Amino acid sequence: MKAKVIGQKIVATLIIPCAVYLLFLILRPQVFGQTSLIWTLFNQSIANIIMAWGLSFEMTAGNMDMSVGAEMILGSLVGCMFAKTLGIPGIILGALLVALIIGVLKSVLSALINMKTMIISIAYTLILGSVGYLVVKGESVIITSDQTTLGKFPYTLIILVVAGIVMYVLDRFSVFGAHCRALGGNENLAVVAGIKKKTVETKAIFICSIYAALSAIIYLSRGAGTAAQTGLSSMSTVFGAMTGVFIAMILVKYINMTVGIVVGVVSMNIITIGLIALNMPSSMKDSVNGGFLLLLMIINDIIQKREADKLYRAASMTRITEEQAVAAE
Amino acid sequence: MSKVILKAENVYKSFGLTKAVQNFSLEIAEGEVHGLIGENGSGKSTFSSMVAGVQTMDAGQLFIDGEPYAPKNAIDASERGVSLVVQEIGTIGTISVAANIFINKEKQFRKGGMIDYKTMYAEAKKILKRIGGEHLDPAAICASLNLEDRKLVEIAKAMYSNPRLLIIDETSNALATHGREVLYQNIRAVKESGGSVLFITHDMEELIEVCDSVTIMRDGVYVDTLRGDEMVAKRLKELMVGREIADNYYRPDFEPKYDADTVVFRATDICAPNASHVSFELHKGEILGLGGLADCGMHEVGRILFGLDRKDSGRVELADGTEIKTPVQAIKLGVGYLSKNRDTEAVILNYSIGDNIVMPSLPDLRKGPFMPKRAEREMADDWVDQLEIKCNGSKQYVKELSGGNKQKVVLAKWLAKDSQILIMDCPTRGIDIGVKEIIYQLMMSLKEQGKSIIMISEEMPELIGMSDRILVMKDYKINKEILRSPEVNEQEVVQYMV
Amino acid sequence: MADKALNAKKYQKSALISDLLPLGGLIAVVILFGILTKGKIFSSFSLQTIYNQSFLYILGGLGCAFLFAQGAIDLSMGAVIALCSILGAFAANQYGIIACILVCLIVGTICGTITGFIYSHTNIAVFILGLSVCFLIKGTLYQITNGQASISIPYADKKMFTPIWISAVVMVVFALIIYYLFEYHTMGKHSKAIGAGIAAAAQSGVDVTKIKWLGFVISGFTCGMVAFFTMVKTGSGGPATGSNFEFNVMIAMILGGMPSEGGARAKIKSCFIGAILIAFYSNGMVLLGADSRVQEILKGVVFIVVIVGTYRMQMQAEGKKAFQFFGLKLAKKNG
Amino acid sequence: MKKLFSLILALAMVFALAACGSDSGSAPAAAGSAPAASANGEDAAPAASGQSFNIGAVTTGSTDATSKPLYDSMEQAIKALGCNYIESAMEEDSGDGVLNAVNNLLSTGVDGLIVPNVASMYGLIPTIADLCEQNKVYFSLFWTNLDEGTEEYDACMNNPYFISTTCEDDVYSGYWAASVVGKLGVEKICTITLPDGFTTTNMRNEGLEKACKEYNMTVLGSCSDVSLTTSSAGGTTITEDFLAAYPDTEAIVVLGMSQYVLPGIAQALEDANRTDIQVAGIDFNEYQQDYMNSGILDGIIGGHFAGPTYSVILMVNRLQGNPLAESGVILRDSFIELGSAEEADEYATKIYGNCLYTDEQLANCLVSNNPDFTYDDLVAIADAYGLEDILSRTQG
Repeated sequence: MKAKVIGQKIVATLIIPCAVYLLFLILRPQVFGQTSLIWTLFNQSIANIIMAWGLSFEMTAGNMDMSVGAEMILGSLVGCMFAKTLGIPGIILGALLVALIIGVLKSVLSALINMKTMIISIAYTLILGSVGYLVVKGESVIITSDQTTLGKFPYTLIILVVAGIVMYVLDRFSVFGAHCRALGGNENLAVVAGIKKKTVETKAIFICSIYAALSAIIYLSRGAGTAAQTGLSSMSTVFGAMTGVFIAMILVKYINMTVGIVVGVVSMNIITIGLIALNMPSSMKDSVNGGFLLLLMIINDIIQKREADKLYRAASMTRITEEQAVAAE
Repeated sequence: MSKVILKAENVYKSFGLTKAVQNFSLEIAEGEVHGLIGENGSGKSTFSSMVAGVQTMDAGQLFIDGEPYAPKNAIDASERGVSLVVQEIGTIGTISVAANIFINKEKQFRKGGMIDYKTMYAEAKKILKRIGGEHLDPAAICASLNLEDRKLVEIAKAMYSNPRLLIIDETSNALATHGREVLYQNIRAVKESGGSVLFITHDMEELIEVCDSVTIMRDGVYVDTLRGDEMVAKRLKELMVGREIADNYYRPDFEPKYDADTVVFRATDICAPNASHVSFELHKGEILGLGGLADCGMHEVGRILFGLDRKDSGRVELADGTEIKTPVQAIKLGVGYLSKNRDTEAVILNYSIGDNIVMPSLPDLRKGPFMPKRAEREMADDWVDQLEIKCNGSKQYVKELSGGNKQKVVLAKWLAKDSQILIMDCPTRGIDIGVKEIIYQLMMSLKEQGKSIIMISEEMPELIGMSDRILVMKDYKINKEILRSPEVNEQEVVQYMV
Repeated sequence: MADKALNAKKYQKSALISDLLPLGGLIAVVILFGILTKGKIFSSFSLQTIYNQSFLYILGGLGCAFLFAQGAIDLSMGAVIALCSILGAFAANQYGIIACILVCLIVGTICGTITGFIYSHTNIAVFILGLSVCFLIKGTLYQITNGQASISIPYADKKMFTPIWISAVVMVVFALIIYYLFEYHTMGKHSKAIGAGIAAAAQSGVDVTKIKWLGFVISGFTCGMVAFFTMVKTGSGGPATGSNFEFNVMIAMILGGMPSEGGARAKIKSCFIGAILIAFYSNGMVLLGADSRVQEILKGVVFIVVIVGTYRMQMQAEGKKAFQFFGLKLAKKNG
Repeated sequence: MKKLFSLILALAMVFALAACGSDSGSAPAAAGSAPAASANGEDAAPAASGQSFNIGAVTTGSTDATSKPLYDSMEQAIKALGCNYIESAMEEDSGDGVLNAVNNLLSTGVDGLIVPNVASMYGLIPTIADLCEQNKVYFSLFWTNLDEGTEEYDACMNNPYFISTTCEDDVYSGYWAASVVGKLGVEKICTITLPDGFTTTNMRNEGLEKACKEYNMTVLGSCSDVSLTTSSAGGTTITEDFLAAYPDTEAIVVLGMSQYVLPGIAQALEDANRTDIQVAGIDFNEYQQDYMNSGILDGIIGGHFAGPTYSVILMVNRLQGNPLAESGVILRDSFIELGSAEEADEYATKIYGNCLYTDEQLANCLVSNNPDFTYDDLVAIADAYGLEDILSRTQG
């Protein structure tokens, strides 16, 4: 039994990324054959993976926060301003400072409002986007290349691994993670069992802000610069991370969220590179991701319907067998 | 006298206007399995949920082992040794069996900040074995288990903190024979370990067999407590209903009176998980009673008749042969359905009384393309007066009404629609005596108008008192058909149920 | 009896508040900016600008009123509007303006029907479904325009539709139709019933699948109309047309008093009040010369304050505790 | 309930009537008309030169190195010529956004209007022309090319309130940028371009092809995905993808948006130690001199900031009653070319952040101050514009 389960887990993990990779390998062997591409893929996915890890707690508990993209960009802007005087520590300090302030504000507000967080987060996006613009007066700000070491090899891996382990522990082994899943599964039962919804939500918001700060540091260091994204344009950054979480949620029966998110984000980035290699306009990646997600959800829905059907048939069978037993006496 | 575990003193609780529990006191001693019985809506579930910390009391005092006890949630309750098993699904589908058992109690497995799943699963396996659910895998996701196994998980959750007071709230009817055996075995285990059990049910035989003593409640008020051999079914029933089974309370006549040769509704060979080859015919102007123990499958048959649930085979059709497949079609064809869970299915709480009443009849009110609001308001006010629904006008929200008035709104809905066939599932469940009488008189007037009613009920007096014909169901089959006659009494009917 | 009357009065009060607060908000904003801009905001030209800016959001709000009443939101509106505008622009250039109108409406309705079919026949969450449809359409837009950022429509045709009275008539007619369907037809009542309690609605004659499906079809049709009128206004259609339209409509509806889970208190007038309120606000801010970024921050803050305000007042009226902050109760339970 | 809704409908009708009241061209002084002097029509007596006019400008909202100097020099010119500057930024980068900003400015009662070209703007020009004509407001465009025979061209040319449009020879800028790397003997290049479909994008691509033929270069791949080209992290991603997909590429030509992507490109090339790859770009940014000095950047063309300033000069002259040209004009606005590190340093130190023309140089472009100033003098000033010209005038 054990081997079969592990086998199922491995297949579920690797099926999506490998299928996509193979597809592009066939189409562009010389591009997808080289091993350095794996490295590029890894570098490009880090920022999104970390943001998606931060988002996963809120989304498992049933809330969708669209303003994390704007929060991350604000973190990178403030980090950039601090970097001018304090260097690299300035980047870290700036990003974390933003994370704390926004985290506190959001959790206080979430206690005051019990409305679908998705709608309120649109207002947050508007505010954070414009605050970012006013912080740097709209200029695009850069950091000197020696300040971008955090975006380079050893550090990105360290940040990713540490963030991954912390997320894995919080998700699988912490009481907080169990409470998020309980709230997401059936909110009334969880509350009746004594789980404090607001406390769990506040922790989820803080963790999300901290992870957004980490992803801001990497976003800034990789690009050696950043620019304010006003209005609702920062939503496109958060959608990329969210799609990763959606994919992970569908695979959660087979693999844990931490690995599921890596699978989701990396698969999407493979598609982006593939499209550029095929010299197709890379705006196609939106429709490929959208169609991909829609397909996954429809398949998932069909599977669930079939399982419900199986349970229904099993119940009928037990009734029929019981009947025969009574008839036999 | 052995030490008192639970002591409740003049407990009060009301939801808006309905006074669910009034001045109720109770004592349960060590090692005692104390029953709590009463008709639906007598306040027994409300009282038990207050003791288990699911709801807060308006007034009154609770004591556990002598100390004051006011739980805010299930965790406070289980710390004081009180655990609860409810009738509906109490487990969360998306998480594992072990996670459900130890929900909000995961701290104890924390080693160095990390939950140690190995010990957690081992502990879950242990408790599952102890309560008789060893075939369950602690790591399995609850949604993949069938209903009975999920209930065993709940029992394991309750038994884990080896409770001083185990509360079982009408759980038995969700369990089949094997599950019920496991439940009784655990009740005995709690009893031997010096704990106590509060066993809530409305199934007479089970109560007499399992409990040492029983308290009877009626409309939120304490009636009496019987111990040992005083507990006799007939006596219990009288105390429960609170009056001798008065004759005029139900139908005055004693012969079946219906138009035997015109069939208005026919169900042939219905098969489903809890219905096996159910067939019957409903005649014009007939009240057909469908009786049996709670889990005999009659509720599920009622839903299938209305097209709410799917069925393996069989056919539900009107006299002229048109088959009923969906509720929308059924309503159009003049079939109405009163669900047994009133607040979630029969009526829309956050919606005005008027809108609820006119909802099914909207298509009929239309004059050409236009649907005058005046007509709607008139229909609503007209039925509010006819049924004397106590409210401040048809604009008021249904959630502010008492249980009886809510049921009147549901009835008004189908009367306004002038449905010819009404499927009533526990029509007088959780309703005070005054309104019950009105509902019975209403059923009689519908019968005179030539409408036909299928009444599904778990209360013997109601079935015998009102139906022209009673179909007794047992283990998902129609076991016996009893025609209305003066000699019919409860013992005779019950023997076909058990 | 007294207790019952008091209880009923509470719910009456909270219903009244949720009904009149948004209108009060609108009047307050109108007066505030009237004073601040010393009447400049009431000049015929700025009123015309306010009309132009709120017209599209009123249309959009009317279109997705049924979805809002059901507690759902169509996140694919922006992309559908862009698609309609591009195909409409092609039709306008080839076959003239009438063909453009037809193409916009037909394409919008088709998108609405497909999304509605998926929404009503599966239990996929409406947010995720909307997002993925939005991405699916957005990605293909550049292909359809084979690289063009915008396709302009013949100016002569466009000119025919620019006079204000045409759009005013269309708005009023569309508002009357939607008002009829919402208040005097089963479609509206059944949508509100689904929002208030879907299980109970199904048992009292509401064909849930059909109503959910129709909600998206009407929203799709409206996207077609909005796409056409945006093209008439800006003279061209393209991938950027209608971007973020659905979020602005959502903000307008919530500010206009539409409850976020739909239900009985869903009203048509919320789209009028919300859209006009936002138009007055943004036009007034420009007249005061406020920097557009400050405008956006204030818009977000005002939105949150209004939400907290209405929620808190409703709780107050219903005598419940409003604040639950880390378990300690900020507002004492009154009454 | 019905009463409330009929109130709403009445409100909507009142709007429509009030709005179309002004639409039918009746006297602009509708009830409570804008206090500020609404533009006096053609026939009004030429206002005394002392009277100050309001000139409104629609800004793109971002103040990076390409837009900031442009708006600063426009503001300086308006103030130098004694008028007040009113700014309204467009919320979204779409036709709707521009139209809202234009409407807002018109409702504040401006006398002149200066509007940039934006993504899906081309269908909008006739609408703006109409709006300005109705409100008797002079208007100019910048970054906008009007070709003969298009609707935009006719809408502007026979509109009495159209002052001027300035546009750059983007074919030249594309050609210049590509030839920077062409001169260094490069054969295989990748390009990053503005979003597809703009006329500017098409013109710059045309220039690129011309240069490619001349230096027989081939374009391996290109990227114009807006979600990547508007952030430096996006620049890094695009460069890494190019290096992965086309390892043999020798140069990257950025035909626009370099103020966003350049830092990312530089960073990615440094990380992949492929600094052998040449980079050339269009549109200035704040840090180009560092990249030029460090050898990553080989040439950048941009700095087309003076266009609106010329339009302001023409507009104020017209407002003061002595128009330089009878009808609308199309003015060529040239680039500043920075081919070497020294030139970039000079630009950074001497020009960036301070004015292109001194106040008196601007003042004597007004006929009211300098009677024999003609349109040809203005064209001469425009053609002379360049690095040496600015240095000689401002530093000399």
